[in-house]
Amino acid sequence: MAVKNIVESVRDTLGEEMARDERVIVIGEDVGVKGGVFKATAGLVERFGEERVIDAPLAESSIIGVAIGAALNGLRPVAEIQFADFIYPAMDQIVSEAARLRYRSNGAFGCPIVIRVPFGGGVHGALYHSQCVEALFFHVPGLKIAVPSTPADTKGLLATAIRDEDPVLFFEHKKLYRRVRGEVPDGEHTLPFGQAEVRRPGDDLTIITYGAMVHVALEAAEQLARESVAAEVIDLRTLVPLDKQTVADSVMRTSRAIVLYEDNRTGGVGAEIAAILAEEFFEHLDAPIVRVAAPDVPAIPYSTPLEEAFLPNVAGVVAAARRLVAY
Amino acid sequence: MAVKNIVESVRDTLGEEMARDERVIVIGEDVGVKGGVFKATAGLVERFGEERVIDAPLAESSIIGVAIGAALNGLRPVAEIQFADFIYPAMDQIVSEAARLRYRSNGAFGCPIVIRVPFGGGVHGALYHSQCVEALFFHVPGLKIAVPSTPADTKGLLATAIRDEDPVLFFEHKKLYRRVRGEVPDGEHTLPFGQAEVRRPGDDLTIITYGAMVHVALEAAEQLARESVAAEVIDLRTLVPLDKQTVADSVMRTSRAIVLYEDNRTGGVGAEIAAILAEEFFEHLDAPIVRVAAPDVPAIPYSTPLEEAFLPNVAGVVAAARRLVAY
Amino acid sequence: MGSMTEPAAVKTRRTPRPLDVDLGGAELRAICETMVLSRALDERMWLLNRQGRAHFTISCQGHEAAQVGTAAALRRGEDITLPYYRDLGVVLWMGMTPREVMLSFFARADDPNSGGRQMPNHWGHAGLRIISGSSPVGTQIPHAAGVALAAKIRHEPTVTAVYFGEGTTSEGDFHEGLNFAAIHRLPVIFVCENNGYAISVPRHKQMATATVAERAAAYGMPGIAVDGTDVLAVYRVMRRAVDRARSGQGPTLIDTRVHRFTPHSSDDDDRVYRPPEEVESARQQDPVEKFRRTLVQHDLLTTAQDHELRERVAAIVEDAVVFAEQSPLPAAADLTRHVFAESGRR
Amino acid sequence: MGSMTEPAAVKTRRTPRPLDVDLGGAELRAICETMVLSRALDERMWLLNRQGRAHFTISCQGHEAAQVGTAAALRRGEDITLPYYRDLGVVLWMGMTPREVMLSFFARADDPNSGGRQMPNHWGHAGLRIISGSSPVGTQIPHAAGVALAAKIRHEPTVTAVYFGEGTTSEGDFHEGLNFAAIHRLPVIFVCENNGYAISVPRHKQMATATVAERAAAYGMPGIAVDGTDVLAVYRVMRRAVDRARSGQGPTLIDTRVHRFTPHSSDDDDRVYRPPEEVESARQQDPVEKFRRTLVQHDLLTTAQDHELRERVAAIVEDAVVFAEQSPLPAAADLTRHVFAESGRR
Ligand SMILES: Cc1ncc(C[n+]2csc(CCOP(=O)(O)OP(=O)(O)O)c2C)c(N)n1
Ligand SMILES: Cc1ncc(C[n+]2csc(CCOP(=O)(O)OP(=O)(O)O)c2C)c(N)n1
Ligand SMILES: [Mg+2]
Ligand SMILES: [Mg+2]
Repeated sequence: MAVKNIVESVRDTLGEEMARDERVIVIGEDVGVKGGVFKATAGLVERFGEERVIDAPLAESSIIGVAIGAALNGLRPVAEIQFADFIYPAMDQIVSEAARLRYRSNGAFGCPIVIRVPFGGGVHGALYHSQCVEALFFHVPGLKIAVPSTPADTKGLLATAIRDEDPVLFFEHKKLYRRVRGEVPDGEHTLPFGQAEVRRPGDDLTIITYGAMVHVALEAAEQLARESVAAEVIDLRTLVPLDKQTVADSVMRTSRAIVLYEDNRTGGVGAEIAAILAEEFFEHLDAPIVRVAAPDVPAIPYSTPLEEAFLPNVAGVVAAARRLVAY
Repeated sequence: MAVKNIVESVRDTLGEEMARDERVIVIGEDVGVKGGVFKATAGLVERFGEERVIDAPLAESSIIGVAIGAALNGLRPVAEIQFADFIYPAMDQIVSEAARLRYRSNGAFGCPIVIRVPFGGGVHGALYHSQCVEALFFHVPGLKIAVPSTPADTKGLLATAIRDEDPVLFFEHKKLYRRVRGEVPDGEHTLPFGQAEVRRPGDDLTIITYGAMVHVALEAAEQLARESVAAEVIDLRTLVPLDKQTVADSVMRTSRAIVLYEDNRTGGVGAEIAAILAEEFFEHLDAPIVRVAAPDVPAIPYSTPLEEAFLPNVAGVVAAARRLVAY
Repeated sequence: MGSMTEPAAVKTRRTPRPLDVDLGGAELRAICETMVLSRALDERMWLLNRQGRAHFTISCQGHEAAQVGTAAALRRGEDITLPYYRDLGVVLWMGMTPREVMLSFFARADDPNSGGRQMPNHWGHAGLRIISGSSPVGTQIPHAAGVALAAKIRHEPTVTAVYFGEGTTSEGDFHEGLNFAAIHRLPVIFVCENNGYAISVPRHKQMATATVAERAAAYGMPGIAVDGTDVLAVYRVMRRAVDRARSGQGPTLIDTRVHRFTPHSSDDDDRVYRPPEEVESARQQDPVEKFRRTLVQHDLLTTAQDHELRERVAAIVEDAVVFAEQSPLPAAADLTRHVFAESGRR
Repeated sequence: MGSMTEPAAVKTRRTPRPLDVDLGGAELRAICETMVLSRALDERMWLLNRQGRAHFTISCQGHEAAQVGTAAALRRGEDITLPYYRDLGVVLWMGMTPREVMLSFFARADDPNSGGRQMPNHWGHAGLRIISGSSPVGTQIPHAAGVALAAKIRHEPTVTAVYFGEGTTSEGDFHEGLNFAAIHRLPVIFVCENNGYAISVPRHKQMATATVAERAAAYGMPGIAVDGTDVLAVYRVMRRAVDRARSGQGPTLIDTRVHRFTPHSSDDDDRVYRPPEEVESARQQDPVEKFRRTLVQHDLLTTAQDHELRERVAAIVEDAVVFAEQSPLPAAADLTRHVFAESGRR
């Protein structure tokens, strides 16, 4: 096992999957000789050539549209949207086409593409280089969604995504890219979709989260432990399919839940998780389901005081947890 | 007061607002001599001329983009997206531009546009002429959302939308267009945003809904009344701003809530409403918050048995209500 | 005879003589039969809709020469098509049976296009390499580039043909798809069925150019305008474009001028936006009749053959309707199937 | 002197003589000063970024002639601009002060562009009729058509100019915006700053044409390619386009060939995708130096004036940096303001 950061894990996994299956191609803006603006595709064009590592024109709808077409004709495209914030021009191709191809053809056609989407804030990226966009796709049946939070999961989930028969949105948190390092299994390593991971066990309350917020939750749990509050931290890892079982098992034990997400609060993925708990596990709850999320402002501002005020943080989670155990 | 259906109410209100304020223009596909595919703009080009009623090229991104530009230069455009299902090509303009213009300019610019969006199923429109898309915009701060369910509300909310300083998505349910008739006030009639309406009072449980499902809820309530269950039906009317107060007042009284929506269940607007109740009104709840919604399949199929199986219906609401009062 | 408009930026061709094509009598008659069949099926669908036996129909009427003329230059079983909702003539030529068409029309379980999930005329047939299409116009154009890209990467001789109306050329996806295909010199033909209307919106409100062919200049791609009521003129232009594509010379945009004989769809009433005379005069150039006459004139279709053809078509249509209408509807329980692969390998 | 490429589909112009423009010495010196100031401010921002005093910068360096040359043909206070992130030269010419620029660079509360909410160089100034821009490229192009539509509807003489890079012409919004403007013959100029790269992606992977000007043919609009390092050549072309627009003859696409002297932004390292010599040789055509030399040669800029100009610019830059860096940051509490109008009438 080698120690890698997340961006290295993405890069190496892409390389391994391309070596393993010649149907895998990479397409996106600057993915070729530049190796992507985050270097997640560095070295691939040198290794696999310009036919399989395609510097696309600056046009997201066609990046996804071409990937869909290539998938329909037997390839396994991994498309990159340079920043999540620039996924909207491709919305029609993703929602109307990728997500609905199988359903609309009654199973006759499939759309095995992966859309890699660097996302998230805290990187001084301002309104248009910081967004969380997963909620929009979470609501669209027909799309799978993975959001790794560690280098090992990045490999396991990305390999699974590339081998999946259906479209997968693969969200890579930009702030974690180089900040989180960890051991990554060598060779074959896939992780099944729909299996959340308990990152830290605890009996007093459950924090359900994903992406960069996993690390915020872990820090909060650490702090809470010093106050003798045992918080369990669940990393969902994939949003679709959603591992309700792991969440339920935990909440039935703790009876208290915090749903933590970096995205705007209203209508975020956390709303669904809260709604599921309130509907299916109501009798196990001893306290309100608390959501800790970003405020409903259009996006993260650039100026540091505003950026910091936007992001959910450890203090916010700890405060919510204290209120919850005191309820 | 004249009795009108909803499409007539839209048309007359557009005419009144255009007569009242010469900055109001209408732009969209086929809105001119055809009068729109639903006839919601019939007669406008004859009355106000081709400069103010613009048959746009078949290109949704530019319909919204041009409307935004016109708004930035002093007009009050009312854009039509022919079917909600075709809004995705305009996603970038709506989310990145209309929703963020005011915020990103620190209040220096505004974007007073209305986007009229015929939506919803039950009209044999199949996968691409039936969709509910409101959840995607509900999650995006900076957009207001109105969803009238009666001809009078259609007038009041559309007039308010057109006079608003911010972008408003105005969802008109296609199935209601000609099926719901009612009195519409003559002359000046605006309805403030953010005020839900109790369509039917009741003390046993609260059904929170909007759009065509209001009528399903009312039918269900009627049926439940015969079983001596008094269901209160709340029509949200606007989703942003959301009238939490009216919902809270009701649920604090009934202690039981059904959230009913036509859209796909996961991540729908109803998830947020359930999450709010579970967080802010937990202590008032005597039972799980039940959601009645469409299944998570990509869209409504054409074939009648499938279309019928997709849509939430009266029987489903009644069954949920029975379970809830028995809880 | 094919008359071709030649806009400034567009390749120049000499006007070819009638029947100056590499097709024998049997092939010409097959083309004719497919055109007649398209028309007959379409008329029947319209009738069935008016009788209340189906919710919706949308026509190929007036477009048959553009459709069958282009499809006839493709290789069945090898080349890939991405038709749009008017392309009954294309899918019939590529091998879809009238029964299959009618299964789609009546939204039956066995419809190979979508199992009754999509509206009629939303084509897709994996076995025939007809890629599933949707309603949002233009999305298939980048798909076609991607399909062709895959063929190119695998060094397969497949040619891809994608179809759309002139209104659709206003969408961003048209631009992005053609741009991508041109940059990579992909083996794909962009076929525009230019009927002068997008529902009610006339061409001059859709573009500031006289032709769609001129749009090709933006991509450094040949753009050819052709009389889309003349099936052989269309065939010749397509033939050359296919040869170009197959030999690695890249994409072509073909602008076929056609007439829409019907309202936009069964939900439309075109009398509010165009004078009936316009359609009347267009019918003077009925592509189906014109081609039948040409074949008769050149002794390629005898009276007996003509008669036989019509009888056969009538019987086929009748059979298809009866077969499909009696065929089972999808089961409600199937609603939740095929959201994801049911036995996808991991 | 302006050399213009003349692609097939593009209007022909004779090569004009140097200084063959309707501008006096004072105006020419003002243009020169704005170019020098743009460069100086930009270089300082780069330095401040490298010193760790600001997170981000993105340059106009190499584009100054295209920017100031086009802006100089507009009417301040009346015409409307929609610049993109490189357009420091445009916004300075239209009236933004260096202090305001630096307030944006340091993301201060008083930044008129966004109150420090957007990244630097995301321009917007209501008072100067500079429309707020975003990061997603190309969205401003349909806006420009809409702005011009409103001017036309109100019969105002306003001309609108919108700016973007050549990579951005691949986006659907480019196509849709130009198409709309052409159909309605709107008073809008589309200015492409064609520097041959979209971050790392070279022009030949962006389009199959030799120029961006050729894309105009798709819209039946004039497309003019011009040497974007020659400010007067740019001015002349823009002048004519503005006159055309103002007199109701519709839009023009201008393709200015420029060089990007810096990496894409402070986050980019261009050594991996282009040889340093490429930039070195481009610097031989430095638009700022070239124009200064021209003015000196024609005795329109004396040595004393030149010296004075440089001193003034240095002082202005210094003042702007000091002023802005000392200026207050936004308050955290402002985070939730301006989502909606704060006192909108209903
Ligand atoms: C993205 C999108 N917007 C709007 C529509 C509604 N619509 C269906 S067909 C049509 C007109 C298409 O015109 P054209 O491309 O010329 O094809 P034609 O029907 O004339 O053959 C429109 C506006 C749609 N299907 N998709
Ligand atoms: C929609 C969108 N996709 C991707 C990006 C990321 N991005 C920022 S600038 C840029 C290149 C722009 O190239 P060009 O239009 O040629 O302008 P230049 O920077 O060369 O002046 C890219 C890909 C973006 N800002 N917006
Ligand atoms: Mg048409
Ligand atoms: Mg560039």
